[in-house]
Amino acid sequence: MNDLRIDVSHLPTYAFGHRSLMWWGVAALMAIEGTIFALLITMYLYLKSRALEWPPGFFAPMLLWGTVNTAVLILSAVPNHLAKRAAERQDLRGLRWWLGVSIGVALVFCGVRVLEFRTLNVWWDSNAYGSIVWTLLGFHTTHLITDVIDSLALETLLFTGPMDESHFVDAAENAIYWDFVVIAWVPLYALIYLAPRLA
Amino acid sequence: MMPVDYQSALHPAGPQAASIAQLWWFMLAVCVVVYGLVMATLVAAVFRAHAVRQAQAERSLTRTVTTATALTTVALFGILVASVRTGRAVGPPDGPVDPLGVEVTGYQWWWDVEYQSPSPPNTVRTANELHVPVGRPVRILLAATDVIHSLWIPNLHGKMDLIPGRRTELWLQADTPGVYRGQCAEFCGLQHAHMALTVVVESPAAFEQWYAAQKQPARPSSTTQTQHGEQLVTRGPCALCHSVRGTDAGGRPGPDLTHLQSRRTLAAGTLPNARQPLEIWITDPQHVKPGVKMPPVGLSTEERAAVVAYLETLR
Amino acid sequence: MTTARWLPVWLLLVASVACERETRRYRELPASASRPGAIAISELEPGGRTPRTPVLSPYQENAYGIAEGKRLYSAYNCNGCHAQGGGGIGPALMDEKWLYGSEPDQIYSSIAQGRPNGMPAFGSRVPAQQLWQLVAYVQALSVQVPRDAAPSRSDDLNGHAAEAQLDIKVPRMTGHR
Amino acid sequence: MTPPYDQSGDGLSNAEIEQLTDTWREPPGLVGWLSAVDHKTIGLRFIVTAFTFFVLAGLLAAAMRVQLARPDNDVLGPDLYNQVFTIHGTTMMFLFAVPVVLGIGIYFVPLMVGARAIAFPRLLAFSYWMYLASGLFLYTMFGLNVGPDRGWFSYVPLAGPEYGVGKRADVWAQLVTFTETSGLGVAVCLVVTIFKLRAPGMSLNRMPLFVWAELVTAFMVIFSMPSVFLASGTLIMDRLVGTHFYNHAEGGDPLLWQHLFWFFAHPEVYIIFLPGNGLVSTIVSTFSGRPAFGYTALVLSLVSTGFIGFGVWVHHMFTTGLPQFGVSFFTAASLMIVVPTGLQVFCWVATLWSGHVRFATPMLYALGFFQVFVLGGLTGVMLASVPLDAQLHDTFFVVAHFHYVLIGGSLFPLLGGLVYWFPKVTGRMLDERLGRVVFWLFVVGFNVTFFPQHLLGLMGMPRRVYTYPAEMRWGTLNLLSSLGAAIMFVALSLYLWNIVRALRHGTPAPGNPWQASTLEWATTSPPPPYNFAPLPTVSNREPLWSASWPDQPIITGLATDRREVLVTRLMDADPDHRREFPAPSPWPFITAVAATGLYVGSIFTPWAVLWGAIPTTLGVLGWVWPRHGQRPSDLARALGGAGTEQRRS
Repeated sequence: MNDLRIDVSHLPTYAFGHRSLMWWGVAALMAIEGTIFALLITMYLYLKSRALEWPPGFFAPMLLWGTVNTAVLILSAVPNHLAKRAAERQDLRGLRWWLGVSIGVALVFCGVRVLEFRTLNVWWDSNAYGSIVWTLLGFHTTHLITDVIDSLALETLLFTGPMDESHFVDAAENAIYWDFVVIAWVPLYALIYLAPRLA
Repeated sequence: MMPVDYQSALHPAGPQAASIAQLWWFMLAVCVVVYGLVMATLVAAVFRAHAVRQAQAERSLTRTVTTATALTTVALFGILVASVRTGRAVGPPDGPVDPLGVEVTGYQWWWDVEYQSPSPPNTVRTANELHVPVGRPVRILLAATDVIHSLWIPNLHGKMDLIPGRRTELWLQADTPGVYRGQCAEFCGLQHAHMALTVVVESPAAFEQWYAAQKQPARPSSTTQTQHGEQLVTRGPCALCHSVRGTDAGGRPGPDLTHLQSRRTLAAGTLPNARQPLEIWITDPQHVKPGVKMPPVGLSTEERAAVVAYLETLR
Repeated sequence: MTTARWLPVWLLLVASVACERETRRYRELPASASRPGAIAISELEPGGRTPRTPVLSPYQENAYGIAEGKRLYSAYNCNGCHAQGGGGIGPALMDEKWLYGSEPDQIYSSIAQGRPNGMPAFGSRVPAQQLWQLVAYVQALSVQVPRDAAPSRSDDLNGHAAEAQLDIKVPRMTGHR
Repeated sequence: MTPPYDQSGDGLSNAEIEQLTDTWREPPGLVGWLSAVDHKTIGLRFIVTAFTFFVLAGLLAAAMRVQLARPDNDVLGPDLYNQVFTIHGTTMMFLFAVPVVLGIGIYFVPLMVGARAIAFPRLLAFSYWMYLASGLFLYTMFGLNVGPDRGWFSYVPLAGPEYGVGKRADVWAQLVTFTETSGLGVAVCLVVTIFKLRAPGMSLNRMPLFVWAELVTAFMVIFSMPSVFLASGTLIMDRLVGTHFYNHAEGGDPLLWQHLFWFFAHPEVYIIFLPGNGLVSTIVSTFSGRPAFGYTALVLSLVSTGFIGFGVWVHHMFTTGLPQFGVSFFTAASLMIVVPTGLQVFCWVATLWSGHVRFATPMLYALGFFQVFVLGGLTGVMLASVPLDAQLHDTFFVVAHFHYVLIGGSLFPLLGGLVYWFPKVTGRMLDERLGRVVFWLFVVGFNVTFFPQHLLGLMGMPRRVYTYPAEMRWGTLNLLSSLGAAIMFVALSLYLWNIVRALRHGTPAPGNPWQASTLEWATTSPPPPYNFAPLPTVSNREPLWSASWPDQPIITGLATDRREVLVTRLMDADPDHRREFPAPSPWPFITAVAATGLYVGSIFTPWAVLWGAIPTTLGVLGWVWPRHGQRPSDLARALGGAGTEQRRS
């Protein structure tokens, strides 16, 4: 029979950052996705190393839309960051606003992404080069769309409820995931648009 | 009849296979000793009357475990050195050599063997049988056009894959005359199990004799029956896939039949090469080797007899 | 529960289809794969048209048979004249135009008996089973076989999309050097 | 030793206990069954499903042994044989070995770390349904004669668009995508549970070794499975939409497939046997009545194995003609990984040496593990050598090797572990006498089956041949091997019988039947839905063995009227905050059904990916969308009403 007690009823019911479960869940997800991106990049370089000319038989992708889009994506980090801050301040109005802006920017990005596919100058079934660039671009686009849907759902929730403080945590994690999508794009941009020109 | 162990890694017939076998016995010795020690200690540990635990005992255990780990590392290093040295020994020779150049191409499910020669007319093409002179290094260029195969002649060397779109090579040498057997070692589909080749290691003289014979085109057939057979083979279905040098039959998808009778087996080591198996094979290849690319061609009895009679003249 | 009652029926259906698609039919020469009898080379007959009885192509729903046909198509050098179905010396096989009919038995006799202006007769050299496999592949080239039995792209240089995708026509891009 | 907190929940009133039970109980009925999220329910489902597939794959193995029992046999034709050996390997690797070790982790990790529940329970449920769907999918297709027949490694071009005729190779590829989705989900749950839900006081250096093993395993899953995910995805694309990743003529490369596949498939071997090592540590320590010798060394071995495991994949490609220097590096790495494994073995032997060994059935399986696994490890050393591998690669020697490693390293500990934890899960004991008989039958049958295969390999018998000519003189050893398989078959049947019988009339289990030291024995058997009435705390590695255990502090103040768990800090596991966990929900099941439609459809048309994505997305939204009546929060009130009702009754 023991009478030693540790009473935890005073502890908070949510926490931000690495203290929260959600942060670790997102971190694990990013580890998985990051590994896939890394492997895709490796595949690209592997195929490149086996080719005599690169890109084989095609012009390199046109720079314009890809570059524009990179700029848009990097810009999107700003409203995204502000949204994260608002979430951590638990400032609902601010969060609603900045998350909305982020979604807007993301949608612009997705629109331009369509043009990007047009400027690749190659089809996925033309040769291995076409296959890998389409896959790289397509896989990244999938992440964009997923995160946009996620953000839209969250935004709706912010207006309709039911919600509690823990949803601010979710919003913060959502922002972190968007940062991941942005950061992941930089090497992909270099690979898709610049590597063929260096070769 | 072929000798016992004519497809065995433990009965080397050449320097490469020999040094690998040597490495095997070395590693086996090391591993048996290690296994014995571990098992003995385990049994002792389990059945020994256990002592009361005290810090002193723990410390001595720590020392023992550390030593064991250190010894393991040393042993592994020894194995690494031995392995790398063997690897060098069985690789391409460093010094200048005059190798016999053979190009082996894997198909589903047979081997195309082509002896390269500086003068094209001297090029010899056969199938599922590799002849090597004793004591001369052989450089085998490996290629595949359909799927991945792997050439493995355990008595002479380890295996090397044949990969579409890549060139690989295998250097080997045979010192003991005899007949050995090789087999495809990479799963390649329905008849992976029946994709063998015969390796004949013979004296240089015998080899030259065989080579000269192989260079010859097929003799024109004499009797009416064999002439009928020749008609069927060279103008009929067979010629679409098989070639018989010196006739119109120039098909490439199947094995070259010019000197069929000089070979020991049929259908890539599936059947011994004799009249009855040959008849069975021609009649219903899909029964003998299900899925093989050779179709039943629906010959009448006398047609088949004629074809077999003709094929038997291809020596 | 009605769905549950129909489940076995449905499964049997799928099973029969799947088995037909996937069976490796190398052992038997299918009964229907015999040589069709005298086949009119032209539709013009004395005394008006008699309704033609369609002959089933034994391999047109069998992935293995079609794939074998594809192999023979290049092994027997059909691509020498017809290319990968796009045509060249010989007519294209991928389009809708058929000079001698698109019915399986018509294709069969085109290969077996040959046609004027260069198409040789293979009937005496290619066994019936392989002829039917070639027929099935020619049908595949013009997308007359079930998509899940049609072969996909080959492991070689191919400008054309995989047979299975022939009906998704992707516009080529202006990027080729 | 009886559990220190009995059902009356010293520190919790009966009313609170009832409320806890009511809060954490799975909902009733079919919908409730589909909505289950309790890690014990799901973990058990994983284990039972995995063993069902184990039995199926075992029957396929038996069929192969019948076919190979004598030369020129024709019980199975080449077409069927190729499907059988492919599905045997695929099932054992993807549908048994990995799911079962993860399943054991799902069930026991939360109990061993003293947590209320597992993290992300709905993700866990989803992972199970995906896993189940994948297995049903494979065997349905097999029944329809669309069983994969290209080997569990599915090498291109044999499995590529031109030579992989029909849909069989696609079935394999999508099966892999399925199971990887499931495995990755479980891995995330395990990592987060181990990092954030440990009982106060259980700092990382006090975690049970089994938990460490599951942690390393989960991380290996996270970093290796994306590789095969990508491989199967690109294979499907090559076959379905005509990409050229593996078409050498258009710049692709068949070897790229082998790199991607083995970069996953070698780590998978460690994924499979590291939890086995964790089990051995647990069993050896328990039955020697002392803490495992060299805790730190064992943990470091697990971790370094995890790292080195990613650096050895090329030793599956030694015969592809890669540059000599490169392959020497991989020889070195493959030999290096023997060091941590060896160290573990030495530590276990030292534990036995300095302990007092009790020969219960689990201990017998641990000893069997040594006999088998060490031998497999040594043949592994041989295969690490490039020239020797050139002879042994793709022969029956390799078949023998990896069955010694995998059955020895994973199945023996698993069979022991099931006996060990059976009382915990069911509250009943297995028959000890029958258990011993089964063990001896199994260990004999195993060695008779697989030892001769070493010799067959050296005598030149390649793998994956559906038959062999009589003149090769491989008949006798093959017959012997088949006889051994029959013995194993009998042994495993008796093992199952023992379980079935014990479920009915096994003797009730005492609280801690093996006098174990870990937390899962600190609650009742079977554990209540909430695992521990008041959450425990720990102050050392062997809580139940420490003299101070009875007056170890307990946790109070967690809500009993809703699913509230205690989240602790990563390193020292200090209480951090309370988190409300999601209730049971049918949405993970619905999502899994939608995703199944996507995967299966994408075998036939690329559009299935698009049309399947829509219901899947809706499913996920339904799954994450908060329900009304969660804990009323100041914020919710501030927002005017939204979500202020009390939780539904």
